[in-house]
Amino acid sequence: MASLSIENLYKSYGNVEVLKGIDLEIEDGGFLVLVGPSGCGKSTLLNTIAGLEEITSGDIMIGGKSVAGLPPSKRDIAMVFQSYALYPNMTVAQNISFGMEVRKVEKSEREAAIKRVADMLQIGELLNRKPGQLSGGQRQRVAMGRALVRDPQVFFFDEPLSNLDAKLRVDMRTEIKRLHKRMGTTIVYVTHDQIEALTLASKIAVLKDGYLQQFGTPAEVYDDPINMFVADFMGSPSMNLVPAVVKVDGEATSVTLKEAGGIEFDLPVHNVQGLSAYAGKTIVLGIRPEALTDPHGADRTSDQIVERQCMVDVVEPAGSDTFSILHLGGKQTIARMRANAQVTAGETTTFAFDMAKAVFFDQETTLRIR
Amino acid sequence: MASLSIENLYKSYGNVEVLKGIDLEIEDGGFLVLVGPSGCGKSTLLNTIAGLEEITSGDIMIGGKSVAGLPPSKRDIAMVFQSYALYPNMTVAQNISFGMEVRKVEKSEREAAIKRVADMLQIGELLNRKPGQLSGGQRQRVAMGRALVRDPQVFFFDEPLSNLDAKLRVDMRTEIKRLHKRMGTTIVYVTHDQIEALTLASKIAVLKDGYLQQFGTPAEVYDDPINMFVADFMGSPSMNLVPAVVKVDGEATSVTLKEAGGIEFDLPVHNVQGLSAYAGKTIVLGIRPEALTDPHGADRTSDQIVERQCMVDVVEPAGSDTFSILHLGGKQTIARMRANAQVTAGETTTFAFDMAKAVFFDQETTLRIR
Amino acid sequence: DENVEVMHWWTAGGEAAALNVLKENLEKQGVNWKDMPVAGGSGVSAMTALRARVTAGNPPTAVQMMGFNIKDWSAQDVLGNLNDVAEAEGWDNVVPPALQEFSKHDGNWIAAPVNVHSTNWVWISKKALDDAGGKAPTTWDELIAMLDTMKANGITPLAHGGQAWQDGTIFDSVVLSLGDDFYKDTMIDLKPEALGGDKMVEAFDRMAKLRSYVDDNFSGRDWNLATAMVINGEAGMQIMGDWAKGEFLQSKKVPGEDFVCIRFPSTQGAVTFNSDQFVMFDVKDGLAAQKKMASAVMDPNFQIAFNTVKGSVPARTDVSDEKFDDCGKKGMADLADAGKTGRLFGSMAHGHAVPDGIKSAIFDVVTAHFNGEFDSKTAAAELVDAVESAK
Amino acid sequence: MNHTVSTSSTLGDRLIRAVIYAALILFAIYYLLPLYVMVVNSFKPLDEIRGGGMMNLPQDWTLAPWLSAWSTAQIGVDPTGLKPFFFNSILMVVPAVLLSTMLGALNGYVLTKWSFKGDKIVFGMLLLACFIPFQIVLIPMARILGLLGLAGTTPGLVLVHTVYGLGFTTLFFRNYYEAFPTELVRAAQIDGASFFQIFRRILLPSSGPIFVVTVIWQFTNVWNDFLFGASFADFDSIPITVALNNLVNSSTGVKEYNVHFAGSILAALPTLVVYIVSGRYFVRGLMAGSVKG
Amino acid sequence: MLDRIRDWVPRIVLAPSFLLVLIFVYGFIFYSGYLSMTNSRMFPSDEWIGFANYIKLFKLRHWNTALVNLGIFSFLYIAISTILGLFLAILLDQKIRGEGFLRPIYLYPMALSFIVTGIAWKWFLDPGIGIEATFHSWGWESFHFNWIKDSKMAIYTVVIAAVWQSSGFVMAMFLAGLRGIDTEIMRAAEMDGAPKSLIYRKIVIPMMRPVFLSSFVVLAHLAIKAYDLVVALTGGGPGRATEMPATFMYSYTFTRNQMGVGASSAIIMMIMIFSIIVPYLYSELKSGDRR
Ligand SMILES: Nc1ncnc2c1ncn2[C@@H]1O[C@H](COP(=O)(O)OP(=O)(O)OP(=O)(O)O)[C@@H](O)[C@H]1O
Ligand SMILES: Nc1ncnc2c1ncn2[C@@H]1O[C@H](COP(=O)(O)OP(=O)(O)OP(=O)(O)O)[C@@H](O)[C@H]1O
Ligand SMILES: [Mg+2]
Ligand SMILES: [Mg+2]
Repeated sequence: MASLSIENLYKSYGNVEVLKGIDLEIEDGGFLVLVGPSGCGKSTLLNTIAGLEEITSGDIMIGGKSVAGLPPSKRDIAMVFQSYALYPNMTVAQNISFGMEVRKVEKSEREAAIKRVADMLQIGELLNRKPGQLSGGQRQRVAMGRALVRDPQVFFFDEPLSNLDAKLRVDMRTEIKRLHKRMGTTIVYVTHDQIEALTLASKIAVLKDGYLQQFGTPAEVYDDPINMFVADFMGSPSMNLVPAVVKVDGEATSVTLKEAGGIEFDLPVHNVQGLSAYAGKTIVLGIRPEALTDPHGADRTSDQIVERQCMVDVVEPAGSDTFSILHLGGKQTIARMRANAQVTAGETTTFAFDMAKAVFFDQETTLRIR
Repeated sequence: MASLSIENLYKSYGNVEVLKGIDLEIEDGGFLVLVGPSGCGKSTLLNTIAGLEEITSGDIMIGGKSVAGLPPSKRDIAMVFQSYALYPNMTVAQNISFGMEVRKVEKSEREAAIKRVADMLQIGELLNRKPGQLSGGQRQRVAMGRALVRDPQVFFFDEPLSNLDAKLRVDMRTEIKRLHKRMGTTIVYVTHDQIEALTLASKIAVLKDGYLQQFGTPAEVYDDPINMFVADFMGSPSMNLVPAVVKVDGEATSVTLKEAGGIEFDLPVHNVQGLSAYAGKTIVLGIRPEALTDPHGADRTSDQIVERQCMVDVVEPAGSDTFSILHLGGKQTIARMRANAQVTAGETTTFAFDMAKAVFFDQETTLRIR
Repeated sequence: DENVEVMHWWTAGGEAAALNVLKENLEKQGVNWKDMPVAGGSGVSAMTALRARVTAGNPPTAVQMMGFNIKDWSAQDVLGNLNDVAEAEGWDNVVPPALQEFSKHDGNWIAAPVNVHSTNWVWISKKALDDAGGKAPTTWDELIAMLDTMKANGITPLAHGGQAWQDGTIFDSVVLSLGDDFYKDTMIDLKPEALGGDKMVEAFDRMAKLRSYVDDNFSGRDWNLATAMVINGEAGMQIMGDWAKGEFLQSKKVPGEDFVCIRFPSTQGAVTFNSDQFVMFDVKDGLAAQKKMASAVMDPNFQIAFNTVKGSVPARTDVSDEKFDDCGKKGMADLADAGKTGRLFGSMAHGHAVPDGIKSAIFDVVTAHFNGEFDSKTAAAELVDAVESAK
Repeated sequence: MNHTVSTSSTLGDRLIRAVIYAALILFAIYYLLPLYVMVVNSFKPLDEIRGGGMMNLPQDWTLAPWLSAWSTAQIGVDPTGLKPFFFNSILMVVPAVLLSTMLGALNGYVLTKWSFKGDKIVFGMLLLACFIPFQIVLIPMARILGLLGLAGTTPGLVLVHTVYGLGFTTLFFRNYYEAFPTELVRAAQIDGASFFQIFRRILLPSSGPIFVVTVIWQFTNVWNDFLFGASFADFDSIPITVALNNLVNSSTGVKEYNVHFAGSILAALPTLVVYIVSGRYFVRGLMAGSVKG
Repeated sequence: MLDRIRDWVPRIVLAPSFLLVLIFVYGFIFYSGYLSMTNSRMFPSDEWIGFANYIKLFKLRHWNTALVNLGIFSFLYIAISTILGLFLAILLDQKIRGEGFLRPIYLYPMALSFIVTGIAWKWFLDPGIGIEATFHSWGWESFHFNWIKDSKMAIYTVVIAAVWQSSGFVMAMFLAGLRGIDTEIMRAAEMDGAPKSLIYRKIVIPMMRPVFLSSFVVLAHLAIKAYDLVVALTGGGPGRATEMPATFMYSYTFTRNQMGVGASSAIIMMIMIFSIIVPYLYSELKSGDRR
């Protein structure tokens, strides 16, 4: 277990710059999740920390010591690869113990270790199979097992769940969370699934095109996005981003929205000082689907619920919830309602806007207005 | 546009029986979704309907006419493949127009058609690129475009969204829904994503091991699962299935649960006649995560909310919601609470059970008790 | 337009050029020459190709062939008939009977002989000979004495290439040196008692003796490289057919001055020969051209032109020897004498004594013995078996 | 504070790399030696070769052997050099390679994308055909060529080479198309494309790498064949290997080694060029399918 | 009706190849089998003599030599080519600078026929003019390399030349295989702390199994056809020390006019080949059933 810090990291392949000055720090026992769209540099960042790729400039420290120049095997880390990277010719047991064998660990000790992780991951009966004979979820667990027999300073996971189906994914996610709680080892975890990021992380780093966009706790990133990219990227369905015009009337600030039916309505805004500078201008209102719901479903603890009439375009009952698609400010907007909310496509219904959760962005700079 | 009906369909590969007597019927303009775990025969069923695989016995009728023996090209269908199956050596435009070229459609007509779907799918600027130069979502749209230039009797989609990331997936789902509304063509759609199934379908068919488990509207399948498999399979996170003992006390029926802390509590049951036969026996209580929540988040319209104290094992804040993991009847159980519900791992909290949504299963047969 | 298609394995250098004389001669008579050369293994590849051609029903007009191959093909009933040309030109009188043995089948002329090679020659470097006393050996003992001296002088006494037919060429001479009758009994009549007899053991002993004068690197060496060793003075002598002379002449060596040619000791007056002949196949059209070609082959001028280049002697005995060098003149005289005295024998090693199957079987044993796999007694015994099973 | 990190610069690593390069260069020498011998000696006059020292560079460089081998050396009665036979070979190789490759491609296509009962057996039989020793087919083949009226013709040789190339071309294409997504074929079927349209429009354009592998393999085998050329060619269809053999293997003529070497290199030139030009794609092509099990 | 025809199109397309192979391969094998039971000499004959040719065949010393030689040759040839090919491929896979330059050097011998290189190799191996003589002339007098002239060792020179010709091709196949390995597996092993040598030994090489099989097919094919090579290099000598079944078959069929014996040797050879190849093919096609 050790802290990890990355300072001003640059990485280029030839003349393609992939990482552009990343600064990160995660405390001992923390759970850092890297998210970002495909190709943003997540795997590259992980690989540089692991020592699998050379860095161009900057520094990486594990447990306070620079690991510059150390080969992966000397960095005392363990990694679960996106494609599992199981050794196809070895049995599950051999896969798990290969690293120990290389390190010349005693046979009895190896077997004890295999047994321990096999029990932990419930893969006891699979130990003599080859990877080719396992299902996707089982392979995933073996890949984890291979990392878990070690007792490294830091664990690395590169999109470990992306190949699993939704159900298994939820189970494995919980399993990882529990493991982390139990072992307390520092973890760096790559994903492009926001739910995974939000549920697992103690800190989230959002990357885009090799730049670090935001670095903070899940709640900060989800509720307090620093710019439109982060707001849009985190959460599923993603945050509705709707153009609106700011109206300042003495103390009272509000934003005016245009609804699909052609009706305009105002939404009052409290405690966002920055908005006054935009009086009369168009800004972007961000409101998450769960903050735009049917009055019955609205959060009873919020004090800024505002009800407005809107036209429903499409209704998508999704079992646990019903999603309504409406058009606000010319943009398709999703509202998440209770499963048995009574809405009909093409009709006008009352929606509750939880303005306590609304955020605002500058149209040009895409930065948050506070 | 045409109705589709499948009668007692069997399909074997050699001596492996893959489809075992499937009966389905979808009306003209309907949206049939096939779901089921990997390897259950979804793609096989689709391929037999499309004429890409021969059937062993049974009959398939499109628009009321048997299509037995007709090659795919004569069945007047269009298909979007799981892997998109774009022709890698052709540009987007050529991909879209290939079918028309083969059918010797006039050049001018072809170009008009390409323009039409390109506008519809907003892929106008991509027309001269090759598939290799497109992102996942763009490829997906091209694959749709290829199907959409035709005006077939039935559209087939084989897990068209499974390769997309969550965000794009939501967008594309809405797009498909809208398309279906606009064109009104019958659609058969394969997925193993329950949300997709529930939001899109007019009818869902749940398959397992080549048997049809349940066939009905999304609401029927979600709220009224016929057996434990369907209950468990539909919905994400999936339904909590918890062993409980039935207690019959004159008119009043209730089930007794054991909580992780060792405390036992009862939950009253109304209107489930079948339960009385199980007095004193263990059955399985099914309750969905959204029906097990914090008292503030509970559905205000339900009349069967029961509040009980339970120990929270793990807390997973997931942005839009917070998931709490507890242990009921020895099983890990998920409760979905509001995003800012105040729960702490390791402490006991009050949970609201919406018993109107609870369902019960026989432990042995796995069938629903009504 | 008339055509002849000629299959042969005189493919490169002087011999092919010599054959060109024939081609030009025919072209003057309006006959087109379609050349079908297949080199390799002294005609082995050509015979394979011929087999394919005949099987396909597409035989060439004329095919270069030797010895028992001709007989084998005669038996297949696929050959033409040259009787009218032969009669008109009186071949019966000018071709030695030993050759006619091969050129005729059932009394009919089927082939036109081009040349006669004699194979029991020894080619000695003049310098090495002078160093070893200057007297060419005439008996086995003198030969051994000379070889010993050469060895003592620090050169390889005997230049040889370890290929089956080269081993066989020496074997021919060694057997012949033990008596004409012995050669006839063993190499022609294949009498088992002679093949396995004491004399054969002695023949093998002599082979073993000769083997001891050969350098270590002999195996697989081409004959011309062995000749080159004599020319360069690395080796003293070579036992080889008269085609070796071409190599000497090519290197501007003069017979009598730079090298001497003698018959293998104890075989003086006898000649083992082989003869290249153009065998005429039964072709549907082009019969006239075929006959013109046969006639051209037998034309004395061609025989002289060809054989002076090739190192061999004409197949007809009525040709003037004035264009030939010393060795050539000697060869012609020897041939004529041997023909008269009945000491002209077909060479076993070159397929003129026994059919190819048996020849190969004998080679097997000779080569194995020469490479030390058998001792002489075993070799003689093996020879009997090998010949028997190849019959 | 910023410093460049390089993980592969320790002394041990450098030593290992030096050993690797040394081994690679050593093997390069092993592979190049025979070619070196041939090239060097092809530029020497004959006397210099007779004088020994085959590894030495020529003291007296001469192009004469090359000119002779190409256009004036005696190949049979005519001093034509290898030139005319070179073109005979081209006329034979090109159609034979194209035919066997196309058939192999079609076979691979059928065997992977249109499987029917018994297709495995058919494939097995095609594959086993790779292992027939050619010596045993000469006589029956000659008979059949005769019956077909193809004896001694270039088309006859093309037929022979096509037949005996089929096994490998089919193997290569089958393995390649096995990995080709079947869904593309299905998509095209639904688009209404016919069997041949699918092949021509969908599979062929993506078969570049495997074509390279197959063409290289076939070209080399056909170009270098001697046995069939010697047995089934006529005077006007003799391929270059047979001519080269005639030049090199003359039985009792004087051997001009320098001309032989020059001729050998000339005869091998097209295959060498094919390897060097398309060798880059060769590994890629192998990667793309033909080596997987 | 038209649909019927369409269903048959794939089979119709395959038919010509199948027919060609049926006649020109299996028909001919069958025909050879027939010939091997007849008294055929120079040309095929109809005279049935049963297994006499086979009995004769196995009494022939050279046939046994040929079989032993084939055994030695194919084992060494296949083993060395495979090992060398793999070794070179592994070396080349170490991000080598001149790879694009070295690869064709290793590969080009495959482009040459032995008619072409036979002389060069023969010269090269000949102690009198080749490598030995060269070393001697450079002053290394004690150097000895005369295998080609030594009955016991000559077969190994055939191996040397054959390995020279095809190991580059094998190298290319392995290189392709290595390049196809998921880089993450290599990284995982690196992370496990395994040194390069161990990674190759324990992980990479076992993963090359399909390549081993493919190269085996190609090499076996070439080993069987070693005819040109033996003829060009040693002509079967010294003596008949490098006789191979292919040269044996050729000489009995075409030069010794014992076509029956030649055919019987061909049949024995086919039986040997098929007994090795068929099981491989079977497993190959069986594993092809996955999907
Ligand atoms: N070896 C390389 N040479 C050149 N560019 C590379 C190399 N490896 C990666 N890249 C580029 O670097 C960028 C970042 O790649 P990386 O694999 O880190 O993305 P990622 O964030 O992990 O994406 P994903 O979510 O798709 O896995 C990409 O644009 C990629 O094309
Ligand atoms: N050609 C075939 N031969 C033998 N079995 C097959 C073949 N194709 C499919 N199967 C088997 O049939 C079953 C159903 O396959 P199918 O492709 O229909 O599954 P699926 O429901 O589409 O699964 P997924 O969600 O993974 O795509 C699987 O068990 C599969 O192994
Ligand atoms: Mg990645
Ligand atoms: Mg499927």
